[in-house]
Amino acid sequence: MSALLQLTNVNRSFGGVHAVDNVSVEIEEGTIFGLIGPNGAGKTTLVNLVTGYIRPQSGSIKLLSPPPPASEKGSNSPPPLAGEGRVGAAVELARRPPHAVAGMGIARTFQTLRLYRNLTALENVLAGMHLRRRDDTLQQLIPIPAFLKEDRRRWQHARELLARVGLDPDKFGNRQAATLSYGDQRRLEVARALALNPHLLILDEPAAGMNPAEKDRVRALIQQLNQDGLTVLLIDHDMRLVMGVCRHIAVLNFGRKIADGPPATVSQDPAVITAYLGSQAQKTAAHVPGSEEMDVAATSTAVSAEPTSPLLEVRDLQVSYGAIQAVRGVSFGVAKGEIVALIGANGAGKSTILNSLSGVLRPHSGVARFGELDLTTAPPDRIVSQGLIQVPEGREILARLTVRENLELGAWGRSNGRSAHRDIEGLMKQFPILGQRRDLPAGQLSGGEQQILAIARGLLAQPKLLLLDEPSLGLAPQMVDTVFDVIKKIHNDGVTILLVEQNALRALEIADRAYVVETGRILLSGTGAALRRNPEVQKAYLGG
Amino acid sequence: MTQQVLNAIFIGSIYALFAVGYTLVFGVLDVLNLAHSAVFMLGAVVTYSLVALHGMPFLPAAVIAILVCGLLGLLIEFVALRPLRRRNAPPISALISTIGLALIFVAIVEQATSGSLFSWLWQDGANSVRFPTGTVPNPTFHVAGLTIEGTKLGILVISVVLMLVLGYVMRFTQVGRALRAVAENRRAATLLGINVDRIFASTLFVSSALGGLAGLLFGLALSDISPYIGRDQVELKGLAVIVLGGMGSIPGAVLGGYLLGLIEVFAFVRFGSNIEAGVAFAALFLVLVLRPQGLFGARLRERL
Amino acid sequence: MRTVARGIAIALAVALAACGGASSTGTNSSNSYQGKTIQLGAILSITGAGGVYGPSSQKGMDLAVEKINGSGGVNGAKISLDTKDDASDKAQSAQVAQTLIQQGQLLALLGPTLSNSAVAVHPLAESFKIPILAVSTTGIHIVPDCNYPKTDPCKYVFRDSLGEETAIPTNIKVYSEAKHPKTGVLMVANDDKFSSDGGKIVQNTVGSYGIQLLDTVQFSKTTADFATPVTKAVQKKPDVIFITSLGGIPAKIMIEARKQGFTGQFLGGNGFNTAVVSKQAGDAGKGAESGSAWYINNTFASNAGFVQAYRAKYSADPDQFAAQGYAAILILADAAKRANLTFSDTPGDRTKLRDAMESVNIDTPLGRFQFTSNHDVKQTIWVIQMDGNGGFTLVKSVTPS
Amino acid sequence: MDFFIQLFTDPVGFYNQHELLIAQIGINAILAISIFVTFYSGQLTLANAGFMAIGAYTTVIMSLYLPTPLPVDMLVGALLAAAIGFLVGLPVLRLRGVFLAIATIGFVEALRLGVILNLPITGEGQGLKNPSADPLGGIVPILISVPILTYLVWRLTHTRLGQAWAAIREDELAASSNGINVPAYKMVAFVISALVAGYAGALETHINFFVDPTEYSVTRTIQILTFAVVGGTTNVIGPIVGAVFLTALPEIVRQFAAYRDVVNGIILILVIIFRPQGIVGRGGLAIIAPRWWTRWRTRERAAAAH
Repeated sequence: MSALLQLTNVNRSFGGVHAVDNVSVEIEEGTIFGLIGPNGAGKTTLVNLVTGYIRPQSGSIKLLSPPPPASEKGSNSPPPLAGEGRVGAAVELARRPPHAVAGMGIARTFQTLRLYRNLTALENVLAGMHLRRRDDTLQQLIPIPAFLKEDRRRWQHARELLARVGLDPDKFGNRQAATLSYGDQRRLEVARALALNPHLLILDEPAAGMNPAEKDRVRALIQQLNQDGLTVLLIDHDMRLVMGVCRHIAVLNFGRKIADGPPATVSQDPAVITAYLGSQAQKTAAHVPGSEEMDVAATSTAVSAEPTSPLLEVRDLQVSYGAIQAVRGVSFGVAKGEIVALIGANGAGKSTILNSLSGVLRPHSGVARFGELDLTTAPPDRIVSQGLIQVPEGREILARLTVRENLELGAWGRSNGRSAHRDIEGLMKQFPILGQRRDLPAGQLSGGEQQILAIARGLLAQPKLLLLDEPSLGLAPQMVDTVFDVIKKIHNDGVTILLVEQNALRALEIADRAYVVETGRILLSGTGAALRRNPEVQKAYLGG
Repeated sequence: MTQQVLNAIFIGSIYALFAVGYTLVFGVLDVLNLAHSAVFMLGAVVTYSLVALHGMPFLPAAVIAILVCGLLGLLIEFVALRPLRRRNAPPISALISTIGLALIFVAIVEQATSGSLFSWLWQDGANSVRFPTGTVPNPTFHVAGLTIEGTKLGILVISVVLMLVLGYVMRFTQVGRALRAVAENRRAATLLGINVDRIFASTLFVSSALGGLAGLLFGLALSDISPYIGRDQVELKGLAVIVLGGMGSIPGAVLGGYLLGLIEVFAFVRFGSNIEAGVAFAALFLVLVLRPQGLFGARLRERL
Repeated sequence: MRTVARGIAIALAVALAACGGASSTGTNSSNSYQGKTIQLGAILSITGAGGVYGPSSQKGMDLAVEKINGSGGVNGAKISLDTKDDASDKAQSAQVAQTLIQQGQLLALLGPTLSNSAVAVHPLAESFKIPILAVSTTGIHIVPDCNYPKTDPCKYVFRDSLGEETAIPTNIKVYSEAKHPKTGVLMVANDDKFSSDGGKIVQNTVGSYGIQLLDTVQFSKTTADFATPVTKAVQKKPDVIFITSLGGIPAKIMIEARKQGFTGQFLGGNGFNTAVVSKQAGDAGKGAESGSAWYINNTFASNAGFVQAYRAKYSADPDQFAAQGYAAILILADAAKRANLTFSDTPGDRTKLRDAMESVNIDTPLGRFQFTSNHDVKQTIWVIQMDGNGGFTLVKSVTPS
Repeated sequence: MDFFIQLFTDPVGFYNQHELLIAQIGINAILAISIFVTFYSGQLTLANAGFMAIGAYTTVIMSLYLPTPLPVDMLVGALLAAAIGFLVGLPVLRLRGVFLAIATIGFVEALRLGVILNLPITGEGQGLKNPSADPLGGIVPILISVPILTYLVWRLTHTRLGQAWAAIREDELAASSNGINVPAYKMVAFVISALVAGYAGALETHINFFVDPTEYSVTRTIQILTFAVVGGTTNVIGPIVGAVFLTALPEIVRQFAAYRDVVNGIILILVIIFRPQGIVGRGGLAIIAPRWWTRWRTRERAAAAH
């Protein structure tokens, strides 16, 4: 087996951050290559480097003498115009515009769906065929049968592609892409990529936010494509999926490649476990694959430990974005003084739950009350003034305002300016990093500092309940420790906290109780301690 | 030439005053409020009608006019902008709805003649009028061959002071911070408990009040009040100004205003008058092509 | 009591005006048109920038129609006037004209208000062989060469509005014969037809009166502050500043120039002639001279009657455009009276009316009115002067040989 | 009202009396097509009035000074507009959204005030009389052109080119991942739009006798824009309907006499608020709200949530 794509010492940094740090990877012809790593590890950046959306600052990305594209049955359309580069010696991809890279036969899908929403499914696929069809624009202006025949053949082929990814062309072909279900949209994006007739297909989180059934279909599809002779580069969070289908896996963390090899070895690699379960993981790593038999009673008792008179009460909450149902009936509660954690893989719907509590999203149905306040209808400013404060994912600090101004805005709802001022001064003593940088634009703070600023800003609104969304997201381990120390501290100061984390073990450490969320449902619940010992949790993260 | 520089500075301050309101709305709401020029015109017209038709002294008349314009701003928000936001319509449609409002405002004044429906507001139809002489004292000094006019001097002072005040508010007050917060990230602002809709409304109010003020000062100092002063004299130039200064940037709009004043006068003196009119737009074109974030803008934020 | 007085006033006025109108056509008072209607159409700019002029013209016309119908009509026939707004838009102007013409009953058209509409409408009327009488357009290429650059003269296009080609030179002539200015500066808006036409005329005239044109300052009518162009002009220290522009601009220029210490003379064209401009200019405009088609304070019967009737009907002073509109109806009425219309064969009647118009010779508020051989105005030109408080005084009246 | 009454009771008479109106509707329809092409490729450009001017002036100047037959003049006018469109497009098409719109406005005004008003050959402020004008004859080529252009553009949207445009409009990044050369195809759209606008300008001189600068100001472009937005931009019919509707509107609301513009304005607002997707069309204004925008909106839904 010869290598198809070869990355050597590729570097790319944004500002000070090394998004991709001296990475070298080699993808073999005909394999399914997995690229994994926690959020912010630089996976998508790497894909963008390969496909020409971002230019590497150094290093080379070579496409090595591949065979001519596998011509698909039913298609007699000529090879791409840009196809010359394909056969023969290695081609340097770096610094080529995306459409040229596509011309080399490299197709991709996007982490955040990028379909042509207002076009029909078939039109999407046809657009994907762009490079494969002769430019007969002028002929098409005069629609004499001879010319139309070719057009009809194209439509026929588009229908075949839809069928191939498991979309019934008669049922979905003429539906607007935006109206398809989330899973179908993912599938459609694959079909569009296939229309290029590529020999390297890059799938960026094709299964994100899918339910198990859908995921299985995605897995089947990937394997099918691979058998048809397609080389696949698969990026995903879902270990079950990646471990299941990939022959070879590379793991990124903070832009560096920390592991590279067959699934079995990688899943045992301590560095990988650390990266995924958090720095404390080693301690527990010993009894990772459910060495202690977890007794179901433990969890069930934990479940019965639901608060009787909760400060926050959520019952059968359902939220959807258009066609995509992100939260499928979730119930839980938070009692005064607790830290409650929602854990689960990326795209499980945790953040969506928080957003629908803070009034940023409107739930589809269900109950969410905070004291007397009905969160499903109350306007956000009302919710905040009642003391339910969200510290959003990605911090959302106001980059162009100074640290101090960010804090002052944190006290927006408060009438008594003087006391607010005292608190601000207090916080800046409490968190010296903020004190020292008070007059800098918040955008210039490091990720961790921004997170602390965001939390401090939240505290200034005098929260009765603080919603923390992924506070450790994209932070270096030592920074994660600092942030969690801060969280403990403010909890000890008497703030009730609802914490959403993908860094499960860290979250479970400080949480009184926790709920494991998967694909919009609550899978498990129990005390932090109980769940930490629960192998199910490990599986949810590292796959079985 | 010195005289010309004085002229430039004066007209610059009118441009700036007009553009500040323009850019404020763009910065906070992400829409171009094309009714702004109509409000500018009404600022002058309302003051005039209070003074000339209802015999009110200038100052109270001006104050009332400014408030009226502020209220018109609210009208714009509630009629032309909010309904579209509710539907998540793209700003382009807000462009059209504000054009519609501008059309209405201008038509009402243009058609108001003595004995017509709106004669209490305006009686000179499409004609151009001026404040009765002596409405405000206007001493004119001739220093070293230079002509310096009382009113123009006053207007220069007023605009500078106002812009400093606005700058202060934006920078050092909670409301100002909230405005900037909303402009930068509506979601974050919402999570901080800022009522974004209320911020929008107040933005429109302030912006339109400023526009009205600019209008009445224009009418006062240039002895020209007509239904068209907004549309013909300042609308497109205001656009040029906020582009020069970087769209959405208030200091940019101020500097841009004076800069455009200077560019025009310079072009006029140097290349002859018939180039002057085109210059503003040539400048606008070049700035956008070479430096889309504007001459003073920091970083370009993708808009529309 | 007052109403009675007013009633009498109106009656008197109408009587005066009537005999003013009648005196021209004298004897021919057969009632051969009894029961018929003479249908006319007007294309005016009621809305849009032309709204400064259109409404006045309309008022003048309506008044005239009212007066004529009120005093027995034209040989017994009533006049009906169908006025349409063209929104000051060239395209709409032509559309409206076409609609009016094709409806097929109108004998003649009046208007349109703006010069650049006229250049679109007049050739149309010419091609349909329907007489059209311009009532406010003063630019060049209106008559006779409406087909310009083609040379064949238009046969159906007339105008009763004094062209800048006549007004401006007369104005310059009168002033320079009195005051012998040496130098001048021309200030002209370069982005509308009317103004730049005027500019060309000034440039072509000054030479013949030994005035040296120091500079031509062009500006756009969108200029906000005229300080800049005015400074440029004033610094040349001319004896005269010629202003050819529209609407509020002449006044703004005068005010600014006086502020900057200019003490010389302002000369201009029709842009000066409305009370509104004089009012806006205020004392800055005092003494500014222009050649006008009409002078409100003329005491001869046909004008006095008109002014009085107008004041009575609209409780406001008429302006030049009202007078020209009023005159236009008198002219058409007189022509119709002598045209032996059939009221059955419209095309024929249109041509007859046209022929009759060529020989019009009547008293109007504008003075004794005739058409030149090429259908342009032949009337006394009133050189008038702003009086500094919204009115005008007569400097000199020039009657063409 | 009698406007409609006649339209239905006496179509022939209606035609005879409104030929020029119909001709103008035709011109505006062509302009609508021209702006539709750029919209369809997801670009908000407002340079159409400028390209009209180029087409119009070229035609008139040629028929004034050259012996060439009129069709040639018009062709040259349109082609010149396209050529200049290309040159303008080079720097401008890098811009997006409002910025692109404003830059093109700058082009229009700079051309009108900076160039046309200063070239003796354009007759400066006086404008030019078109010696070969023939209003009623002029309507024929217009009435022929409209359906042909409509058909061509309608077909175009279904070709490889058109599908590439649609893709770019919906999502530029995805488009380039499909191998679509985004800048190139944007340019093609811009040039075609310029060509059509130039042709419209050339045609218009034919019915208007006269070209003068005031015809080609931003006001005109904004008018063309409203055709597209009010009509809806999901397919080529939308803008045309908008053009027909808005051009006839002044006639329709004539009975409001003085307050016509007020009525115009109200109608504009009502349409945009109660039918943001325009009179015609399903995808709504999506065509000028590319995906990155809608996504951004949903992120910002908070702002409109209460």
